[in-house]
Amino acid sequence: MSVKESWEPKIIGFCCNWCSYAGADLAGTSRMNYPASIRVIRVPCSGRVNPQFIARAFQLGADGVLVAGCHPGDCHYSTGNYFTRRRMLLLTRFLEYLGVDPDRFEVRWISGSEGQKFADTVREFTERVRALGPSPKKRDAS
Amino acid sequence: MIYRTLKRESMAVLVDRLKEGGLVAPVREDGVVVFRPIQGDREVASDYINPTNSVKDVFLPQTESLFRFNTAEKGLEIEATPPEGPKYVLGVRPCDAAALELLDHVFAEGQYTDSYYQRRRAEVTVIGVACDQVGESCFCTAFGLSPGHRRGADVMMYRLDDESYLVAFEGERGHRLAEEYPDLFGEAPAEETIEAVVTSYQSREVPAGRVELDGITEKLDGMFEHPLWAKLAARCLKCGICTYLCPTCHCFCLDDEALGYEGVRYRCWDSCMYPDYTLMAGGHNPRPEKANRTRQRFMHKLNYFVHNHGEFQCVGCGRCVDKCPVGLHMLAVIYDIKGVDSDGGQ
Amino acid sequence: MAVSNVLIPKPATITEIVDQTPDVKLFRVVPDDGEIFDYRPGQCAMLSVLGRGESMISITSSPVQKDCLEFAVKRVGTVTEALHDAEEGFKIGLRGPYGNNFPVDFMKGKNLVFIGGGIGLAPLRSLINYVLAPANRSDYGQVDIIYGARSPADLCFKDELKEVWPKAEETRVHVTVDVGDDKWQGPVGFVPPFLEEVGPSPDNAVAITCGPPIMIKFVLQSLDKLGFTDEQIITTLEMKMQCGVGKCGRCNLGDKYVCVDGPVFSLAQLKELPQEF
Amino acid sequence: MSGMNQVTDRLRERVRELLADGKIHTFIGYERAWDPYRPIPFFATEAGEAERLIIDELCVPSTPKYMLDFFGREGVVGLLVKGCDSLAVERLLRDHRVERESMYIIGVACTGLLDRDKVKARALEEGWGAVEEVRREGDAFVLVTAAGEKELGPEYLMERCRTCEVKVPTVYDELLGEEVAATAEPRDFAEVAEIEAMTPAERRAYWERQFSRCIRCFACRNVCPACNCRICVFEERVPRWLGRKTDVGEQEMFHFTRALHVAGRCVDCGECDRVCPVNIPLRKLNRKLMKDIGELFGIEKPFMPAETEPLGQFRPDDPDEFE
Repeated sequence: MSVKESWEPKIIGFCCNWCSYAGADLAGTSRMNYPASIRVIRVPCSGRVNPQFIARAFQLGADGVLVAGCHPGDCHYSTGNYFTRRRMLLLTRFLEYLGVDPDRFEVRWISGSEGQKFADTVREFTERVRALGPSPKKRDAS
Repeated sequence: MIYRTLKRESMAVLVDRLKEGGLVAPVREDGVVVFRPIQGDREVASDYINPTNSVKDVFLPQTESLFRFNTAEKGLEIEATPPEGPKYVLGVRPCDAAALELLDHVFAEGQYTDSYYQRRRAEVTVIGVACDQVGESCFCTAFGLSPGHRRGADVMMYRLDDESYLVAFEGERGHRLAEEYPDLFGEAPAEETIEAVVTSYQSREVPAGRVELDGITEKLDGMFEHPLWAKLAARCLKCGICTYLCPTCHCFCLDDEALGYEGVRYRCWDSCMYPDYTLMAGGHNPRPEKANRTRQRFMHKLNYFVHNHGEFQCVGCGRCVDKCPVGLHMLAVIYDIKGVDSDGGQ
Repeated sequence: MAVSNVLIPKPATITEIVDQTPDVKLFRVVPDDGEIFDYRPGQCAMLSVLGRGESMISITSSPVQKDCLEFAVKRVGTVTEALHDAEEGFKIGLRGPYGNNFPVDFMKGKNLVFIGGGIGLAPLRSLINYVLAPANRSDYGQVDIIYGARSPADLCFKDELKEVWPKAEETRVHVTVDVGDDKWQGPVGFVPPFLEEVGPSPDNAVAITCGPPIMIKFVLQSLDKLGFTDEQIITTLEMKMQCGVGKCGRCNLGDKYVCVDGPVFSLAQLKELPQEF
Repeated sequence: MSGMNQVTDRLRERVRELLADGKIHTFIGYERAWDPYRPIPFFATEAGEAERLIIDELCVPSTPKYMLDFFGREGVVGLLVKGCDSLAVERLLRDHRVERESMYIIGVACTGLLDRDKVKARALEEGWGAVEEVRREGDAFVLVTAAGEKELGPEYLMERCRTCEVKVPTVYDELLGEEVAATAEPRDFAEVAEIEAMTPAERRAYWERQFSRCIRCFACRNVCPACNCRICVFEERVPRWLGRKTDVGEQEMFHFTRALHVAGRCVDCGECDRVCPVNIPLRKLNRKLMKDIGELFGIEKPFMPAETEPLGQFRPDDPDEFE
């Protein structure tokens, strides 16, 4: 079996505790099917996602990174995700500027009731990343 | 010592052959000339005064793996990682080549020696190119060197005319190179020609090198507490560019990187200009101020090293002069030391 | 071709861990190849916790003890914390011995005054047990051990302080604490005034001191008052070290490297060096 | 238009007075040093040293960051501040890293600095020898050198000075020199657009080449007025964001993170570019973020003291391209 065939994308998902993580939970409890490629890291708010986290994920060999938070206006802390939105708008462009394929980075607003959206997002994202192939790992250890 | 000639067009052939064994040489890249491994279509630069980084990068790499370890199942396996690197380094200026002999004092002599360094020294052939241009910041002659000096070099090339180089091969590694590629090297020119060419390089004027160093070590013996250090250090940015680019600075730290049970211990450059360089785990720092660290750097080069090894730890390559963003460099400091009363007016 | 490097440690096992104080533990270490290097009192060794780093630690066992090496380690940084978290059987890296040693020949025939503070007793203990060993005891005169810690709980090597050393031939042990507790009945106070109170004679004596920098500073003044000359005072220094073999560059005092030329210096030698420790 | 050297005498006089009166204990300005084309920061601590101070269009290094070296120290530090430097002062003030009262700022109106590398190259080529004085005459610069007076055209102006709108410092205790009108060329981001126009693979290769040259001196961080954290995240031991190992991924991590940490806070002084020993075009990272901040949030000049940090605020109607 070639490397390419045996390879499964590795995706790091930063999910806000109040919406997207609950959405992931719902997807699970509703027995929805989505790829096991995602490793979810729960964060208190999408505003907690420091761009360093994303850089580190790519550095250690993540093939894709997903940031998921509450829909704008629905933040548990009122405004956290508005700040996230600004930051992620910049980050998306900056990653692209540095030569990271924009298809490897994804930001989505997923509420606690959107289990289906979570599952769909992971599925679509995984397929997109799979089409790109493995991301070059940039560090051998932490 | 044997002399040969090398046609300019044969230089490219030589580069191609050395590439196979692993070659590091200066490359022009984004407005700077740096030593880089020569692979693919990377072109060896000519027409430079001195690469920004020094030949130290080959013999004491900025990062070097010492050993791998594995701590699985509560055990411990340690496996040395043999030194990697090129077999040839080309385009080395005489100052850098001489610097290697200063590094030898530290890593290849005395009670403890460093086998990785020694192995590289034994295996890597240093091919120098004598300086056609003398930089404004060059001051090698202050240390008894010159634009045509051969200290530390296995091979030294001098421009003979527009068409060819005069090549001097010295010692085992040098001779081996001459023997390996007999087709590339032509007969030595007449002895008078050799003499004339070499002398013209070795007697070349180096304006900044006129700085007089006699007595500076002795003067510094009494200057440890001098207010000059604080004055000098005020402008320091604590970046350590001076130490990293210096061909003779050799301070390092050890650092572990591990993921799970497996890891590597690296040796990485460190710099006496960094605040945490001497910081101890308990929080005590014997050199807490910029002044302490600046003093350490210049005392080491002009005094301590002289006491321990009988010569200055500087070859006048001029990198710190060119690259310190705030002009806190060897030449400036030498003049400042010479310019003050050794008792600091106290 | 087999490669080796002076900076590569050998695997060793922590065979026993003995709690000394709330932040000091004694580690008994045996190299996995069974070969304990020859060393002299006052020397140090590099201990590695792989993945965390390496630290220079003074050897607290004495060369007369042949079964293992002992290190008393205070929890202060990354590596020492990892050591404290370790259990018996844990594998570490070991290399050494490094540095010079206490001048055991110079001390022969002399009375010895040990002055220690806190974890500073660790390097002194190596020499104390060397001197008190039956084979060497007759080479040395009266032994006075003056030791202090922040509190009774912070006293290292309590067994030896209480049970072993006081019973040794011509040996006196004087212990003080900065602050006592309900059970403490001994002297209370800092080491320097306590030293003056004990008042060892400088005649034909050598004082060996190790402790926190501030204690050393005042101990030196007290020794001066008692009439000790600079040649009669010996101390051992602590510096940040990475290589232990005089190359990495950070532990120097002037042209001397503490890792190879030290850590043991007489006060007379120390006064000749830049005061940067 | 007149050059900054015209205020040299007044500067020396004022610094002499301030030091003699004990109003300040140190004055940070410039002196002409070993390389006269590259004046260096000079720290005068005695009235007599005021004579060594100079100011002209070659005095490029930014001085305000040195204030951090005086953190926690009693007394007032005097500071020579050009327009661009005043933005660095404001940066430190807004980040609460210096107290306004701990500085006595002598501002100087500046009409643009010389690109020292360019000038130097020409001086070496033509053998001008030492430079003693720099004057401004109209749009031209006149260098009084050992080889006589040399005139340099506006093409020798530093890149960043062409678009500078802060010729007069925004903060000072006293101002030397005449007020000058801000006549700036329109700001563009041509150098950023050039990279944006590359293919992803070209961009990747471009930045990898740059970052692989990095020697990890972190001079860019040390000189940056926006990089003023008490403990830099890269000095933290736990968690450890950066190893000591030289590796293109590590260097990228560093430069990526630093650029984002100063996003919206960068004052575009260009000091990072100046100090980098291996010519990594660091300003192109910061300028990319500045360009996007303008385009996305309408904040064209985030470095102006009146602006709130772009990433420290939001508008509910910010663009939303995320589903």
